[in-house]
Amino acid sequence: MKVTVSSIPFDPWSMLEEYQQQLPSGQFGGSNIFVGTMRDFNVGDSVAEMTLEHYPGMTEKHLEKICLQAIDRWQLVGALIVHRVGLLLPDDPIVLVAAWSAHRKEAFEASRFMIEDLKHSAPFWKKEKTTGGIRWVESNTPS
Amino acid sequence: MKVTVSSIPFDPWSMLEEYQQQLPSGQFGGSNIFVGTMRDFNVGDSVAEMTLEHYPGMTEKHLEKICLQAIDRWQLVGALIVHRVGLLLPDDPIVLVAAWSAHRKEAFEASRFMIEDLKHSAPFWKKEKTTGGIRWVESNTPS
Amino acid sequence: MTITVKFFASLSEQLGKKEISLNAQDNLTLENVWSQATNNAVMPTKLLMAINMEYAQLTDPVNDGDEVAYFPPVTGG
Amino acid sequence: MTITVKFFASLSEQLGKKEISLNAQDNLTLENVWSQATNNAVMPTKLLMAINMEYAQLTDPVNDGDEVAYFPPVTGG
Repeated sequence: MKVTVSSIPFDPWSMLEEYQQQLPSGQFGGSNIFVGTMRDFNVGDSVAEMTLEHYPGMTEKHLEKICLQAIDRWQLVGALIVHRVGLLLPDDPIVLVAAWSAHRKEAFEASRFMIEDLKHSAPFWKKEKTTGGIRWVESNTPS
Repeated sequence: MKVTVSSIPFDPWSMLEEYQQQLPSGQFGGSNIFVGTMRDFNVGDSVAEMTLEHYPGMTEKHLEKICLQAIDRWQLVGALIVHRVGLLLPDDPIVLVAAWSAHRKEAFEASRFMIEDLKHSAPFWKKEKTTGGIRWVESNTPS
Repeated sequence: MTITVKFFASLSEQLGKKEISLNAQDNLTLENVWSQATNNAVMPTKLLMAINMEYAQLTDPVNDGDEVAYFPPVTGG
Repeated sequence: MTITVKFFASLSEQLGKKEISLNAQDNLTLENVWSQATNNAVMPTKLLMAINMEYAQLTDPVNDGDEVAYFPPVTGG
């Protein structure tokens, strides 16, 4: 498993490639990946930029716990989480979660669990700069 | 949407990158991706290589239908399917399905639908070379 | 009428043919075409079939110029 | 005892502080620490909190050397 909190833009595809290369050969039949990307709109407003704050230390610890839980529960071959912090622009990747397993059902369920737990519990906070001013995002969508 | 049946090995990450670049900027908040990879074991046996046969014409048509259905049902911003045919070795990617949408729920549901429909209905057939000889795979796992 | 008949995967190997061109009388169903194209071979229980690259049923009619295909359960992905 | 208290995001902005070091008496809960660290500010209804980077409850005890944090609902991903 690997967890990265990145203060600079990241490329999900090269991070997936790099991580997968270290996994044991021939063991995984499926991987499921979710990439969250910054849109240029939210709750009806146009969003020009976004700042993501986190709790250094606790955030990484929490993301590692999510990976360990997913690995244990779905017998994963590998798990990866990358999350961006700092100043983001539209189309920037925000988050990447990925799960490698023997079968597709486990890969789908594990990556869904990972993104849901991350959204509900990992200490990150979004502040948006919209045409109407700067505002903190108050809550995540339930699913 | 894009559908590719490839008789040579493909790199899922570069295909994702290339396809995503053409999508409308700022519109998608999430993408969900499933990559199926050849394992070196199946139903208890060690598998050295695999040959994938398809029905040229009908296969592409069916994969396009899957994309169109997913786009329509989940209001996707983009959909991609790549499937390998010919001679495969362990660790070779077999299939890639991906769905881009405004929200994560739709992206997950759409890509799950795409891989399930593909597994149950798209005209592909696997033949495995195991230590015990060559055999046609008789059926896919139900989910 | 003339129709093209294709067989795939294990079925193609069992029958020893991949594709044939069939000169047949009119008003045939997929079931009739199977019998003519295979010399009345026993039909596998899990046979799938298509007319012009769309899934079809045994009782569906086949028309002049159609491409017909028979194949075992699919195992892609 | 000495504890470190951190505030994040909108809460940090509202209180005008990010991190303070608190010299406090023993046997405090997270609720007591909030009062001392914020000069009895009204507690937001949806406040989250942690002790040593693990989620905790208002009634949980705080010990010497602990790092305590208060923050609003999370909005990552």
